[in-house]
Formats: sequence, C-alpha cells, structure tokens
Amino acid sequence: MAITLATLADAIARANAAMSSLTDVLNAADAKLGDGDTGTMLARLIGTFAAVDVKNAENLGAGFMALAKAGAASTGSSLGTLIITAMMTAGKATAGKAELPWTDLSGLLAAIRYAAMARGKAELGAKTIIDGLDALASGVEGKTDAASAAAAAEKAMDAVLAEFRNRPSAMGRARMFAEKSVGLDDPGMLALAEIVRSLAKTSQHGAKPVA
Amino acid sequence: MAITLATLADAIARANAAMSSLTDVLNAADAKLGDGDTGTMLARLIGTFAAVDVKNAENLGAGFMALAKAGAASTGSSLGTLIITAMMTAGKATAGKAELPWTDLSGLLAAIRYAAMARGKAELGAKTIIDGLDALASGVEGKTDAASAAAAAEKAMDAVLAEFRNRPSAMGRARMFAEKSVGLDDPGMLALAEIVRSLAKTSQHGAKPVA
Amino acid sequence: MKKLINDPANYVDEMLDGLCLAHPGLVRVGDDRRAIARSTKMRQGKVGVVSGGGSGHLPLFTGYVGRGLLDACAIGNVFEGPTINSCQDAIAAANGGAGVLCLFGNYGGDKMNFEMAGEFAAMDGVETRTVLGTDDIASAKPEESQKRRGVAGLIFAYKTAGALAEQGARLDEVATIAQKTVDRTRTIGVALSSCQIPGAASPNFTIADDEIEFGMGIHGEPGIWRHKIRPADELVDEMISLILAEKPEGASRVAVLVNSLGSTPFEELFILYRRAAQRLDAAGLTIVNPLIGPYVTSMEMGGASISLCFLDDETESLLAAPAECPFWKVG
Amino acid sequence: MKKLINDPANYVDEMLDGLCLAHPGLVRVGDDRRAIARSTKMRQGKVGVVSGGGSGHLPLFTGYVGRGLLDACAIGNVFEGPTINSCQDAIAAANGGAGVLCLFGNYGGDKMNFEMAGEFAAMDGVETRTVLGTDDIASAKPEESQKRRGVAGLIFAYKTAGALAEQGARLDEVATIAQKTVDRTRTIGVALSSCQIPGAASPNFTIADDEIEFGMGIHGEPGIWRHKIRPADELVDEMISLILAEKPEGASRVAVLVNSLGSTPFEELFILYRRAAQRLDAAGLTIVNPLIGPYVTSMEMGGASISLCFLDDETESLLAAPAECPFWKVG
Ligand SMILES: Nc1ncnc2c1ncn2[C@@H]1O[C@H](COP(=O)(O)OP(=O)(O)O)[C@@H](O)[C@H]1O
Ligand SMILES: Nc1ncnc2c1ncn2[C@@H]1O[C@H](COP(=O)(O)OP(=O)(O)O)[C@@H](O)[C@H]1O
Ligand SMILES: [Mg+2]
Ligand SMILES: [Mg+2]
Ligand SMILES: [Mg+2]
Ligand SMILES: [Mg+2]
Repeated sequence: MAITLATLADAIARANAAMSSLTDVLNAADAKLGDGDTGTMLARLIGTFAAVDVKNAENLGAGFMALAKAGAASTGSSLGTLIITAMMTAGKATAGKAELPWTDLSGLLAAIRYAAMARGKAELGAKTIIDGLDALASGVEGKTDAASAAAAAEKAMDAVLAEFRNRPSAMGRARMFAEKSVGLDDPGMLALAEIVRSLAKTSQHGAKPVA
Repeated sequence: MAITLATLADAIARANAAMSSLTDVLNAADAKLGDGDTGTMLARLIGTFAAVDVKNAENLGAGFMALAKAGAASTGSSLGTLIITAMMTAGKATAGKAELPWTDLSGLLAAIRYAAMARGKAELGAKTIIDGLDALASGVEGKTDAASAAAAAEKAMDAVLAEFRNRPSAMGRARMFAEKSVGLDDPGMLALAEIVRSLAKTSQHGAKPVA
Repeated sequence: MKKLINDPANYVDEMLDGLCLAHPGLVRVGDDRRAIARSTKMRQGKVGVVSGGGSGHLPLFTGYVGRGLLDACAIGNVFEGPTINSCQDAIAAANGGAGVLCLFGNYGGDKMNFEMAGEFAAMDGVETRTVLGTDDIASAKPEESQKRRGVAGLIFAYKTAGALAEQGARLDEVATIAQKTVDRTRTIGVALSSCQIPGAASPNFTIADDEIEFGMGIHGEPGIWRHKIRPADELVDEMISLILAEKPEGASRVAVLVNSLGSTPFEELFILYRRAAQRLDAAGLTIVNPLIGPYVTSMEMGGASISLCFLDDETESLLAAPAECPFWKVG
Repeated sequence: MKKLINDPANYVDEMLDGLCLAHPGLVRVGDDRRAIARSTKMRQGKVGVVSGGGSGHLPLFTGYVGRGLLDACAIGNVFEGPTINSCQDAIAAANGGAGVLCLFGNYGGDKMNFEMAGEFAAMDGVETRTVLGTDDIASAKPEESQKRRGVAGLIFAYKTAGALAEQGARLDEVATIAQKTVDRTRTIGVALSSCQIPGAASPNFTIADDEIEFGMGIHGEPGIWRHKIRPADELVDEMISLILAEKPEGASRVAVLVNSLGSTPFEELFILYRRAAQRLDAAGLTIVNPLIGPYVTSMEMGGASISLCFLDDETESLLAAPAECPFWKVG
C-alpha cells in the first residue's frame, strides 16, 4: 500500500470538510494570545487546496507542487507559509514519483519538520506546530498502511499536545505572553492534531479509508 | 459734574473687582449655547484694562485709546472686539477733552451702539449686547450726575434683559440654536448688565461714588 | 481625551515653537509672537496674502505660510479667533507696499478682528482687502451662500491667490481670484467623533457610538442630519450629489480635496476618494490635482470632508503653479 | 469604533484602488493585484527596492513607492503579512535585471513569505537580498537588537537604499546601505488609544482612559511600562534618553522623525518635536531633515513615536537626494 494522488486528494477533501467545525475552535485557541485568525486562515488555505485538481496532476510531486503554488496566493500568515513550505518539501521529495510507500511517510514528515524549522527559524521545544510535526514523524515510523499510520498519528498528537500544554510558548505571537501560554494549546499544534484526528477517524471507521 | 480720567479709572477698578464673582456666572450663561468663555474673556480683557495707567493719560480721549490698544492685544473673542470698538469710539468722541459732562453719556453710548452694530454687522433686536447698549443709552438720557445715571442704567438693564429673555437669538454663536435660546439671557447683554449693576451699587451706596 | 501635551496654557505657544523649529521657513512675529510669517524678507511690490483663525486646525492656518501661498498668518488660542494685534502683526509682516489680502473663514470674531486690524493698517497707509471662505454648503442655503462657514476648501483660495500674488498681480486682481475661487468651491463634511480643547473638562460635542453627523462644522457646529452610520459609498454619493447640485454652469474640470478631520486615517480617505472619483467621472467631470489627507483638521476629531473646486482655465493654472509650504508642495 | 468604510472584506482593495486613482504614479500589479509598483517601466540595470507588510499603516508601506524610494511593495490584509505570491509580484515588478533588495520589518510571517518569494525569484534567475527593519528599541535589549521589531524608522532605510539604487549602485551596495541605515536608526513609541481592524468585533487592545503605554508596537504589541499619562516633555525626555543611550560612536548629526500613530494631531507632534529638538541640542547633536507627521500609522491608533537616524556623510547625502512618492518629497 502506498500514498498516491488519490490518497492526497481524498485527505484534502476530508480536511476541508472538517474545517467547517474546526474554524471557530482554532480561531478561539489563537484569540487567547494571538490574533485569533488561525482557523479562518487554515479554512481559506485548505479551501484553496481543495479547489486544485490534484487527482489529475502528472505525479505525486507535481500534485504537491500545485498545492504549494495555489496556497502561496491565498495566505500571508505564519502557519499558512509553514504549510506551503511543507507542500514544497513534499513536492521535491516525491518529484516524478507516482506514489510514496507508507513506510516513507515518517521520513517525509521529518524532512518537512526540518524545512519548517529552517523557514520559521524555530527550534524544537518552542511549542509550535514543529513539535507536532516531530511527534507525528516519530509516531508513524514503521507503519505500513493507512489505518495503522492513522491510529499512531492520532495517539502521537494527543501525547504531544498534553506534553506541551503546561509549557510556555517561545515562538509565534504567543511568545510575547510566554507565562500566560502555560496551560493553553498552541494553535498551530492544535490545528495539526485536529486535522490528523479528522483523517484518522474516517480512516479507522473504515467508511472510506485514506489509502 | 463730569466724567473724568479718575471716573474712568475708578470704574475699571470696580468692574475688575466685580469680575472675580462674575466670571463663572458669565461662562455658565455662554456655555448654555455658546462656547462658555464669555466670563473668562471678559475677566482677561478688564484685567488688561486695569493694568493700563489710565489716570495719567494726557486726556480722556487718550485714556480710552490706551484701553483700546491694550485690549487689542488680549482678546480674539466677538464680545472683546466689540468692547474694543467701544473704547475706540469713546476715544474718538472725547479726543483732546479733559472731561465729558454726564449729560453727554447718553449720546456717547448711542455712538458706541452704532459703531458696534457696524462692527458686528448686527441689527437691533437680535438679542445681543447691542440691545443692551441701546437700552442703556436711552436710560441715562438727561441724567446729570453719577448717582442718577447709575440708578437709571441699572433699571434699564433689568428691563432690557426681561424684554429679551423670551425672544430667540439671531446673532453670535447662539443663533445656531435660535429656539433653544428662548428663556435664556444673552451672555453679552448679561455681562453688560452685571457690570452696570456692580458700578451702580457702589455708586448709590455712596461709599466711593463714580464721579 | 488623552493628549500628548504639557500645561494646556502653553499648548499654542509650544506648538508654534515646534512648528517653526521644524520648518525654518516660518518665523513667529509680533509682540506676543502669535503671527507666523515667512522667514525670507517680504518682496517689495508683491501683494501680501494673509490668513488667520483659531489654533487646533493644523495644517490650517499657519501651515500654509510659504512661497506661492500665504505670506503670514494670525493665530489665536484653540478654536478662538486671533487678537486684533495678531491680525495687525500678520498684515504688517505681509506688507510689501502693494497691499495685503486678508483671506480667512467666515466667522464673526475673525471678521471683526481683521476688520479692525485693517483699519489700523489703513492708518499706516497699508491697503487691505478681505475675502471670506464660505465653502461649507451645510451651513446655509445656496441663496444665502455668503452666510456659509469657511472650512477645508479655503486652501484652494490660498493657492490661487498666493500664486497670482507671486506672479506680481495687483491687490484687486489677487482679491478677485480669491473671491472667484471661493465662489467656485464647495465643501461638505461628516463627523464621527468629537475633539477636546486642551484643558477643557469635556469634549466639544458628543455623538453616539453608532451615529454620524452629516454636515457638521469644524468646531462641532450643527449639521444637516444625525443618523446611524452608513456605508462610505452611500455617504459619498450624498455628499457629491449635494455639491453637484451647486455646480457652476459650464464647469467640466474639478480639483478635489478629501480631507481628514483628524483621526480618520488615510485608508478611509482613499476609500472615500475612490467612490468620489467614480461619481465625478459618471457626472462627466475630470479630476485634476486630487489632494487626500489631513489638510484642515480639528485636532483628533473623527470624520472627513470632501471639497470640490470647479475650475476654469485661470484657477486651474494657478493651482498648478509652483508653491511650497510645510504641508503642501506643488511643482 | 466607527469607520468610513463599506464591506470590511473590500477594505484593502478599495483602499488600494483609491490610492492608485489619486496617485497615477502607482499601479496595482499581480494576479490578485496585491502589489503596488511604479507606473513607469523599471529601468534596466537598476537595482530594485521592494518592501511589504500588512495594510493599515499608511503611508507605510505602499505609499513609499516612487522615484528614489521603493520600486514596488507587497501588501496584505490589515495587520496580516502579504501572501508569498504578492511578495513574488513585487519582486518581479522591481526586477530590472540587477537584483532586488527586500527591505521590510522584522515580523515572522513577512520574513517567511519574502524568503519563499526570494527562492521562487532565484528559480527565475532574479537575485534578491533581504534587510530587516529592527528599529524598535522597546522590543528587545541592545544585545539582541536583531530581534527587534521594525517600526517607523524603516522609512529612513527606504530613502537611503532607494537613493543609492537610483544612482546605479550594485545590489550588495544597496543592501549594505540599507543595513547601515537600519543599524543607525532607533525608534521608541508611546500609545494612548487603540485601533480596530475593520470587521473585528473589538479594538486590538484596551487601555484605560488615563493611561499610556510606553514602547508599545504598531499592532499593539506589549511595551515597557503602562502608567498614568504624563506631561509630553517628560515622555520625550525618557524617549530621547533611551535612544541616546544607544547612540553610535562619533555620531553628531541626526535625522528625526516625530510620527503620529494615527489620531494624534500635528499640534501634539510639534509639541513633542519642540522638546526633542531641545534635548538633542543639549546633547550636542545637530538635526537635519526633521519629519513631523503621520508617516507610519496604525489606522486610528492614538500615540506617537520618535525615530532618530544617526547620520554619517553617506547616509546624510542619500537622505537629501531627490525623491518623490505620494507622501514624501525631497528636493
Ligand atoms: N516562526 C515560527 N516557527 C514555527 N511555527 C510558527 C512560527 N510562527 C508561527 N508558528 C505557528 O503558527 C501558529 C499561528 O498561526 P496563525 O495564527 O495562522 O499565524 P499568525 O501569527 O500569522 O496569525 C502558531 O501557533 C505556531 O504553531
Ligand atoms: N456679531 C455680533 N454682533 C453683536 N454682538 C455680538 C456679535 N457676536 C457676538 N456678540 C455678543 O458677544 C457675546 C458672546 O461673547 P463671547 O463669548 O466673548 O464671544 P465668542 O462667541 O467669540 O466666544 C454674545 O452673547 C453677543 O452679545
Ligand atoms: Mg494568528
Ligand atoms: Mg494573523
Ligand atoms: Mg463665547
Ligand atoms: Mg469664544
């Protein structure tokens, strides 16, 4: 089993559907110490992704690159730019390939995590989406199919949110209020967790597995 | 008996003393529909007059002119400018004269009233200080000494305030709110009345008659 | 209302000191230094152009002293007319032996004081002429346009009169172009929030959080209506319609000023200008020289005004003539 | 807070339309037209200078596009960074074949987006360099000055970099002068009242009626202290002292910017400038080119900032070089 353009298109469609209920949740999380736009931005960005004809891209790499390109026109937010960085990294890693084995997902997520760190000039442990990506990469290591990857991903995200909840933010807008951020989820990390959760749910209950 | 430089200096000193209690009263009257500065302006102007060495002027005309000149540096308000106009008119009318018979006061006030009308482009009946000056000129007609002029002046001012109180303002800032001005005294007319009252009181009670 | 000031009693003098320190082309003159003049010597034979009014309206009045604009300006306390002496000082500073035009807004106290100053000047052999800004169409009906208040549109008359004086025209010619410019200029404003005189206990007027007043004057004088706030385009449409109802016969080109009363930011002015330009275009009028910004303010008052000067060849070329003051530079 | 706007969703686009209508020297470019460029063709062989950032700061950023200043500018929604594409559009518009300097404030999103746009540009063979405005001394200690936010002082770097690029210098020279200007520029601000993003339910921050915040950023980022309001002179003294504590060795001449954050009127700026000039004089510094007005705002935010650019011969002569944009004209 492998990740194909169909997997990608399907994941985007599911994430896009999930945003209708996630937008307010994520805005509220960002409003506590940031500017309250994480949900709106993400909904706009994923909506843009959903409008891209990914299925008919030449190959997986071209599909990711098309997403990066479309996203670049739709967001000026930090998180949005990190996600576009992720798409470009994935596009380069899968350039010319029709599919990516599930076993390579962990490596790809690690590459994305490094690219995002470079883009955001951020360290691990600063309580951002980067720590989420790191946990995700470790979590899916060795998983060979969609269902097991999804279950592991969900578990990893729950754990990393819990791990960081009571630590201060050192990056993004919330860093201005480091002490106040203790006890709160980082909006970017929370966004990643919620998206993973929405993909995992459908995948586990089997209705239309992501694979 | 006649009006001399001593009369003038004395009147200014008394008006100046009266301003300490009048400032707030007149500001309050102006605040109702105007910009609430009639008292402050008048206190500043009369204070400036009081600082002029009127007694030692060459003659009555020069004394009035010195007041006009000093006043021109201290006020930019409508009422202030009308008062300076009055001083210039009095200065011209008494140019070179050492004194003015009390019987000529009515004529001088009438000349001042005309000059103020020309300056303010105002008509009689518009409920301004001009109606007050008109009443004053008529009131002191034929009076031959300080005491009788003072009594007549006070009576005239009471009457003209009462006459105009329930009429609308057609000039000055209050004209914007003509209907609302019904029932209120015009601040300029009230100022004239209060000054006259303060001069008359001392004059009638004889402590130091204005003559 | 919070302000970045010291003792309110020193507000005007400290402001004038700062203005002249920052702009060495300006100097304070007169006994109480309440007139601003150009720091260069008045050119002999040139007609002087002076203005004056209360403080609190920067760039108006003192900010328009400069080449091709005003030669001097009398300035009073906040929202108070200048003293007679300050008016005299301004006239004296602008006297180049060819007479002085007194060009200021139609307000009672200012009129009286400049008139008296003019009489004093006459005694010194200086001829003066007076032209009053009367551009605020909200303040009186067209039949009584001479009773209207002078507001932001006054600066167009500064520009044409200043340019003609610079070219060496005679006093009556300079007065005539100023009057013509005033006659061809219309302004209407909308106020959103009040301002407060330094040291005063309360704002100059009050207005509800969701209301605006259409046609309000620059000191908070009453306007035409007060209603709930509406979309900017609707307001502009109403403003432009009122102004165009008084378009002079044959005018096809207009100078436009979209002016902030103080706290209304540039962003909103450009949104207003966008619609105004659309409407003027639809009315077949060509815009020249648009000015967008805080040109005539009331300290921190919220709101904006639109002024149109309906041009003819003469006013258009004088508006385009070189000029330079701290707040307006042409050519 | 009341605003003279239409649908908040159209705020930025209507504002940009108005800006370009009023100033035909500017044009909107790019797919979503969220970059502003000079309407004249980019001169081949000239280094391009671009900037960018969120809307709501006019004249910053787009208002500084013009001869001797910026060639193009990417612009985002209110207080949001421009998109990567808008940054690319601005870089493309400023590409004259000699490379492009990206000169903007030190904010996370803007940095990432310009960096990505620069990578795309590199694929197209366009060389870019980045210099970040980091003038806000309230936002980090001197030892960490590279972490400071970019605020009003950025315009001095626009001016020197723009002038040097106009003179035909190479990309690394233009980047070097921009960096030098940033390194010699310090800003500190004081906020009195908040602003509100169009369409938002509440103001960006709250501050009590009698309080001010010293050192607050232009989006309401936390400052150094929040206290009861004090006399202007005391505040200026504290501001100037903090800036002079970081005076570069040997500097004896300074350019000064006294900037309104929005609703603070000119009168107060001149009161602030008066004191600043006194203090700089007392410190033996000579002021050149003072700028007083709304140069970098946050819509209707109340408050002001003081920026000093400590000059050397090179920066001074570049600041004096001719330049012209809608909001700043030199020479
Ligand atoms: N420099 C950075 N490095 C890593 N992650 C970042 C960085 N800046 C922001 N983020 C992430 O983005 C999230 C905020 O996203 P969003 O609200 O869209 O951005 P913005 O701050 O531009 O409004 C933060 O919670 C954090 O996870
Ligand atoms: N044009 C005018 N003609 C006659 N009287 C006037 C005129 N304008 C104002 N006044 C008088 O001045 C008074 C207001 O004085 P004051 O408050 O000092 O002036 P301001 O309106 O300049 O603040 C009015 O009550 C009225 O009596
Ligand atoms: Mg956010
Ligand atoms: Mg944001
Ligand atoms: Mg009054
Ligand atoms: Mg008054």
